[in-house]
Amino acid sequence: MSTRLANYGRLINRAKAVNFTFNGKVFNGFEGDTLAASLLANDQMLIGRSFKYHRPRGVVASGGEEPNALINLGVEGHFEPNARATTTETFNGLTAESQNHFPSLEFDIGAINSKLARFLPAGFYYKMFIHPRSFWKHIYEPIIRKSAGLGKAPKSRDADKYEHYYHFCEVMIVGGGIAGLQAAKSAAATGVRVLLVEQTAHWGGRAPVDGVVIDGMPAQDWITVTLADLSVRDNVVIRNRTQGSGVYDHGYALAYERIADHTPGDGRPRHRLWRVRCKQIVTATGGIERPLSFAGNDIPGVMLAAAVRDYVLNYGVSPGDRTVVVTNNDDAYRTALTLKQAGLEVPVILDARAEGGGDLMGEAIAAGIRVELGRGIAQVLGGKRVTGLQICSQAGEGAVLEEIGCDVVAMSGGWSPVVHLWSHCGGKLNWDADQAMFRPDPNQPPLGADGAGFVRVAGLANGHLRSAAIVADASAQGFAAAKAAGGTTKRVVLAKAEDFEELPLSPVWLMPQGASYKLRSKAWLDFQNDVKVTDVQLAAQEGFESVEHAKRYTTLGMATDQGKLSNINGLAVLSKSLNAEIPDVGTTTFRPPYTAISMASLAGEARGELFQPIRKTPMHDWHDSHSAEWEPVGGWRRTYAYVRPGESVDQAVQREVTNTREKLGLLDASTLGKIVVKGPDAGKFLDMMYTNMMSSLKLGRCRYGLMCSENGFLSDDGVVARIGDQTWLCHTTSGGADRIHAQMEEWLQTEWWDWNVWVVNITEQLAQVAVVGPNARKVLEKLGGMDVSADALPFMAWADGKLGGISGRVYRISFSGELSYEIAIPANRGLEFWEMLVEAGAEFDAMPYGTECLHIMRAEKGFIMIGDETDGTVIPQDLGLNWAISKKKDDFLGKRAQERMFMDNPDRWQLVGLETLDGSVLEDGSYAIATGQNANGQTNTEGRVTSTYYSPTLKKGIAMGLVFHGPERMGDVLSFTRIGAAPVKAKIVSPLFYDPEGKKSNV
Amino acid sequence: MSDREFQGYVNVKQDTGQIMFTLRADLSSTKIKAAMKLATGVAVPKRGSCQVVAGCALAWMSPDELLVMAPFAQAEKLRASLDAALSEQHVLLEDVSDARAKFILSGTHVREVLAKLAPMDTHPEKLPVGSFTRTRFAQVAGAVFLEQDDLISVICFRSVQDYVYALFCDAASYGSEVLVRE
Amino acid sequence: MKRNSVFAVAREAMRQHSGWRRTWANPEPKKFYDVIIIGAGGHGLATAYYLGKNFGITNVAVIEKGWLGGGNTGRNTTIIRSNYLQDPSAAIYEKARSLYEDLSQDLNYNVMFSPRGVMMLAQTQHEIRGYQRTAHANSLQGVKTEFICSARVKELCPIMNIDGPRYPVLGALWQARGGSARHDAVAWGYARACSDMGMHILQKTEVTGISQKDGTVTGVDTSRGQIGCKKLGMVVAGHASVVAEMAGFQLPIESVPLQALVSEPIKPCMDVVVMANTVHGYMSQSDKGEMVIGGGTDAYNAYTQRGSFHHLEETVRALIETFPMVSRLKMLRHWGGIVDVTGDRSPILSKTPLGNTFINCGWGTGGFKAIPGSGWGFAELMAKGESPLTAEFGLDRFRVGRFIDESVAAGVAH
Amino acid sequence: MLILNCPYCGRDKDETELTAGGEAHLKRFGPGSSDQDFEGYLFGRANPKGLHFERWRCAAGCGKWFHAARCTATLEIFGTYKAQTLEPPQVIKDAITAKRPGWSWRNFS
Ligand SMILES: Cc1cc2nc3c(=O)[nH]c(=O)nc-3n(C[C@H](O)[C@H](O)[C@H](O)COP(=O)(O)OP(=O)(O)OC[C@H]3O[C@@H](n4cnc5c(N)ncnc54)[C@H](O)[C@@H]3O)c2cc1C
Ligand SMILES: NC(=O)c1ccc[n+]([C@@H]2O[C@H](COP(=O)([O-])OP(=O)(O)OC[C@H]3O[C@@H](n4cnc5c(N)ncnc54)[C@H](O)[C@@H]3O)[C@@H](O)[C@H]2O)c1
Ligand SMILES: Cc1cc2nc3c(=O)[nH]c(=O)nc-3n(C[C@H](O)[C@H](O)[C@H](O)COP(=O)(O)O)c2cc1C
Ligand SMILES: [Zn+2]
Repeated sequence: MSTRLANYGRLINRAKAVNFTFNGKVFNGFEGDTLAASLLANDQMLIGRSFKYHRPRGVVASGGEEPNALINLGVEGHFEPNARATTTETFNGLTAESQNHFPSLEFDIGAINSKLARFLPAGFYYKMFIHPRSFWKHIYEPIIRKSAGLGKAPKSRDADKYEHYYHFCEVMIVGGGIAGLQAAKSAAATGVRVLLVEQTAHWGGRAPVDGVVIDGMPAQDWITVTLADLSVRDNVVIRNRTQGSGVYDHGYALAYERIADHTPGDGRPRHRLWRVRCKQIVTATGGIERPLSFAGNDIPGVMLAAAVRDYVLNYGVSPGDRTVVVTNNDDAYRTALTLKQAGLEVPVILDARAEGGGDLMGEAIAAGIRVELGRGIAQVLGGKRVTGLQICSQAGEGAVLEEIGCDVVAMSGGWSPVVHLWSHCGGKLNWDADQAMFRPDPNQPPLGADGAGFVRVAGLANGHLRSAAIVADASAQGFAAAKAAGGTTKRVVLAKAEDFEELPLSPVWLMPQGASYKLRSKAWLDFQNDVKVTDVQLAAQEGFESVEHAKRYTTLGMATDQGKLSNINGLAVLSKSLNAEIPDVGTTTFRPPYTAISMASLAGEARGELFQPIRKTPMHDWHDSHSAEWEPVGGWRRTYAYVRPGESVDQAVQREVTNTREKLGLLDASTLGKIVVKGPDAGKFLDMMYTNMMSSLKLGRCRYGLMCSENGFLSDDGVVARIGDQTWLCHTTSGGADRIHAQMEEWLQTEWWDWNVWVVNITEQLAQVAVVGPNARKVLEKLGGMDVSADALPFMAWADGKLGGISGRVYRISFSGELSYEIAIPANRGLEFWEMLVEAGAEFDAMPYGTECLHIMRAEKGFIMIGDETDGTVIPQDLGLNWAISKKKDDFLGKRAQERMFMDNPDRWQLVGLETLDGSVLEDGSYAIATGQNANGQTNTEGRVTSTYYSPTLKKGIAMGLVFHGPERMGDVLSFTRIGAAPVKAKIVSPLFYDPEGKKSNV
Repeated sequence: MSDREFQGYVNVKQDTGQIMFTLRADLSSTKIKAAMKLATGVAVPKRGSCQVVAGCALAWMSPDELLVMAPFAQAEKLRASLDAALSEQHVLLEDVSDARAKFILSGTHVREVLAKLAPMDTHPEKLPVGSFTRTRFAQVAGAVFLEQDDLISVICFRSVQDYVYALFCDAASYGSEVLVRE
Repeated sequence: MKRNSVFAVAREAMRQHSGWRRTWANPEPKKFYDVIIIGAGGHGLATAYYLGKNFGITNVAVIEKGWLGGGNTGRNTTIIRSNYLQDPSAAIYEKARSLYEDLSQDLNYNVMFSPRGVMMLAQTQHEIRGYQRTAHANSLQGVKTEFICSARVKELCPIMNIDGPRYPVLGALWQARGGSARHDAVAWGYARACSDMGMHILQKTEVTGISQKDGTVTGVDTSRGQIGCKKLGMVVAGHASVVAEMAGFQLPIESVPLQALVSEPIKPCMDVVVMANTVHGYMSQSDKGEMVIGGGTDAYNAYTQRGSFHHLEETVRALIETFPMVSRLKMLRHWGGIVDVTGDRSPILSKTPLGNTFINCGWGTGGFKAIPGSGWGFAELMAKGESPLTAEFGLDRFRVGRFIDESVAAGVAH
Repeated sequence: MLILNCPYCGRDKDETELTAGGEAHLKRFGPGSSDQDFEGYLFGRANPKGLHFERWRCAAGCGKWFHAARCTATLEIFGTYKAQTLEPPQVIKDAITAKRPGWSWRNFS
């Protein structure tokens, strides 16, 4: 049984007990525990179920590489599925639940899959469920999908807060083991800015558990001294609980700080995503111990040897009373020695190497531990917990030599350097055959903006196993990085470390070497995804020879641990099956993040209110308090309609139209783009930007203009006013202001840079109000201050003046067909002016109106709307706007494009008005049905609706559309699609539905 | 615009007492430089910086753009002297006082709060006092003026001022201290 | 080749699965093939398959520089739909979708086509109109779609936040027979079927040059030597411009990274595929339980299969807004592909300036769904010189101004 | 995540402060040009895997357009320069030659 020891526990604070629950049961632990340690201390070895076969799963590791001990953590707004028990710090009130079982962890129906395992080999999906077709959708897939996933889907809204932080430095060091600390020291001494991050809550990595001595001090003392030294330096930033998550181009790196995961609800952000920009990165990320592939290696109680040691020394937890150590290297002897010292039983060390190990083996024998050389495990016994194992000869096929009782198996297949961050951005690896590991190839680093390598690796991550080499390497790498990043001091900070002499490991990819099919089919590679040795062998047999194919066929390494434990063993099995060398088969691609990071941290502050900026006009709050139904338009919010109590949105719109046509309407038009263009060449420039001639516009006058893209398509429209000898003011659509302004700058900077023109976007400087309707003039006259009579201010003219004491510019333009003024005033006085109009207008029945009313009124007049009549495929000629295309100009944007065969073509659909025969409203987006079908069997069409409304003015449906030879077919009746109903007939008419002579606006 | 203020581990306060003009002109021209000095009493600033004399500030926006800032009281006088001094030049001067919003961040950790939202190096050596630069605050464009080590003004567009204010308040809230430099 | 079935699996289970043979052969290149296809992605393999199946042309090599299916086919978010707006697009995507329905049976390989339904959210008035237009167009194109209200959206996808406040869901364009498929299996199934017909799939073989005589193709240079052919099909997606340059012509194509990410697997919570174009993100849940998420492309050319990180931030924030539960999930892995984007965002299936040489590219961010239809049409084009499915997708359209622009329906094209 | 130095404001700008503008040094063809030239101007793109010249705008910055010489395969930057030029300046060409001798791109080498 696993239990808390009376001694040890360097990371826990026994003075501070904490309570937590697991599957509803209350347990206790200590501050400083990980949840895995706490659970083990309470003899909770069974923690979850595997993905495919629902096999019992217990803790196997002690860090971020853990594939098994995943839990549903927390509740409601603090819930998190798939939390790793090994990286979750235990705190008071923590609640955890096991995952992926039904009905309970102990008894799980899904475990039947395990019995059927032989029918469910790798890739079984692809070969089964093919017939009959409908069974897949209705029977097979639902079953497969139902069994998907591990943790529960969160239900409540996230109750936490997140943020981002941009950090700049010269050298970033990832990993706070002795290598990272030493590299930081060495880099910091050169004076450059250093950032050092460590994913756990503790510094020093493995050295303190491994009994390393540095500079004559026990590792822990050296770590304390070094940290103190680093902390006082101005140029060093150090962060624990911060994972180096990804390395990206040009020295960009992500660091993921888990600020408050262990103190939920304390008001601090839960996570902070550091977006680091540095010149050099040193990854001192250490290594990950490899499991061994023997039958039953997935049974709870089979653990990594170093993890067993960690639980004892770091947390004072013994995973079991009797531990068999099985290894192919010296390091695992440390575990045996530790256990022995802690008074626990180690019945035997099985060393797969025929010759055994070095000094550490000697120590073990001296401590009275039985050591068997050339031996391995034939099979582990037990179900939900190890009960014993069968010993065999490593060289054989698994004949059982001896059966032995135990409750823990501590396995070690050697160490793999953590090369992930080196590889994220293209760093290549070498195969080190002596140490049987992939190490970074210093000659093929990831390349930075200057074409030189920008990542270095230090310590165990760089393939150094011995502490002396590790600290020496770290000194050198830290220094080299700092130098490359501009550091000036010449001094390398050296450190000297000592540990035991060790003999090299001997690679063991399968235990025993000649294991039978039966044993191999129980030897797990990927514990979470249930990939066994036989699965990888089957993949190879079936031609999935590329390691990438084998991965995808078997799902090896695709689980939440991303193959941290399984990939190397799987790769070795694959190479063996293919009779190839490991380096020739190669690894799969390493992708960020190093271990999974919260989605919320990616979004940072951008949630809720801060999800996206809302652009607000000066009158925004007024609209908001007058029951505006909002519509998002190009980042802005505009009022769709002002809905009165008891009204539907539709009714509100109708009311607004009628009132504006008959009396007076007020529109907040502030979002309209306003761009000032000035200079000796401004006229020439605008003649290029617009299809019309703008240079000839008279001072004081306005002209409606069109803009096209170079590809010929209509992209924007608006009224241009000549406001000075060399100055024009261009109005754009609400969504178009920034785009058109940017385009003007682009042409001026990159094509006509010798033209003397300045452009300023003053959209936000001005509030703009459209005062529309028969009573428009009356209300302005009431405000007083300037002459707005037809003589003083005729249609398509503008004038500056004061209205109601506020200076502004008044344009006599109309988008509604009514008498209309658009008045621009400084934005800071916009609200005041608006309220003044509302008040003064009351006696003239003024009502504010929204965008939908605007749209209907313009449609009644046959005016086009960018985005409705145009969709990026329409040219002005399609819309009968030839009058706005200057024939005199040699050139304008889009002119050349419009000369191409398919643009200069009379068969293009053209704008007309449409009226149903029964007065009903055509459906939005409806198509006109033509006879016959095309070569692909699609029904032919001869037109489509671009805008369609019920006109409250004309009391019937009106529409505009593009129709084949439309303008020549006035009176023709077409058949338009309706969704879920028979087509409806509509007649081609003029699009000028209302006041065709323009009498109403020109008064 | 409202005068609002938030006290977090950095103070965030809106400043509505400023007028602003945008000047488009060739800043390398000696005539323009002389005219600006004449009109404002402030020398055209070097690239990436802002010059302040007696409350009137000239900020470098681009090789052909200046932002002129001054207290409200000076508005009309300043406009008149600018118009007069620049009348012969090919320039475009626009009042943008109403188009912009300005916030003042103050406190020891102003750089840090800025660094949560703007993708730029805020280290004093890289962004010394006197620097003026345009950048991005989360999802909108803005400008930063390092007035003092513990005082930064940020300028954004009027339409997104509520967003920018909320952003900085959020970044400055107690409990979210990063404290990279204590 | 042994036929796949539940019985075959059961039989093999009894003999330790020793009877399974290679899924595709690994032959030595011949000196000459009637047709060479460059690129063993979904489109290249499907082209080869239909050349054999529909036209009896089996002396075919598909040449692949890496591992088959390792290009965009192996890294896409597997959305399958055919509710496109323009006739030529609707025709080829619907052909593809309908072939997907029976593909597992046709290939005797379960590609796990899962018609679970695809919805494209309308979150602005403009989007409503755009999608209604598409629904009308689809009704004449033989594509089954419908515009559904927000209540129905919520019913189909309970984890969605339809209330906004920023972008309340106003409705959606719903294609019930859209869905997804197991992307790798599509490549593997076609490869297996091609190999069965005696075609050669030459992996780890890079085409480095194209030889021609009198303006007509004669063969290709590869990392494994020269190989002759009568006809050549270039089907290399992100590398289209690179291969076209070998043949001496230029394309209206830009290659840009497009990224995707997956969450850790969770219990099933979402049965449909959702695309939210206003906020720009899309998501589905795979049969294994991960949420599969995609967003936008980088704005600059690159061949790195990585892409810039900030796009992921934008995508994830959009999805958290749309699906608040995403906030509490973790990102497991993210990756990129190199997509080939044309001047009008529609694909190119065309003859080329070089005789007997054809190109199939420009599928950009949305070609997985098209694989069977594209293979079908392109095989016909290569075999007969023309195909109604590909007729409108010629290279000439950029010269004459006859674009097929899908972006008009307020859409991204995944 | 690119970082480019803007030659106008002199600052190192994060990719998220910039707008990418596609291929540089395209010659505009207007009315009177051949269909082929016009098509090339609008759509023909070098799209090389390797050295490329492209346009960028210092969007959340000084607002100026500039050019960059960049490798699309390694993302190495050879230099940035002002947009008001029809050809990369000699210093940029030299910088490229130092790293990629024998390079060529469109008509430049
Ligand atoms: C992240 C992402 C998400 C996507 N999401 C979707 C989606 O949801 N739905 C959808 O429909 N589409 C989606 N797509 C698009 C889709 O993936 C592609 O359009 C489609 O896979 C292209 O297939 P292909 O066969 O043309 O290209 P690929 O699969 O890329 O195949 C081209 C092959 O050509 C090979 N090649 C290149 N050069 C040479 C050479 N010189 N010699 C030999 N071989 C060469 C390559 O190695 C590659 O294997 C997505 C793409 C990406 C990247
Ligand atoms: N002799 C052997 O066989 C053997 C084997 C393994 C380890 N060791 C011992 O291990 C130590 C190795 O020292 P080291 O410093 O190179 O490695 P280490 O494993 O001690 O330290 C690496 C540190 O990096 C952290 N880390 C890893 N990935 C990270 C990431 N993405 N972000 C942030 N932090 C991350 C880890 O949490 C750990 O603290 C030595 O003491 C050595 O003796 C020896
Ligand atoms: C639809 C889909 C689902 C995926 N699911 C997973 C997954 O569950 N686990 C995983 O590790 N990767 C998953 N991946 C990502 C792949 O591991 C891989 O990153 C991707 O295919 C790109 O290949 P590369 O990273 O090797 O370049 C998935 C990819 C796709 C396209
Ligand atoms: Zn700049």
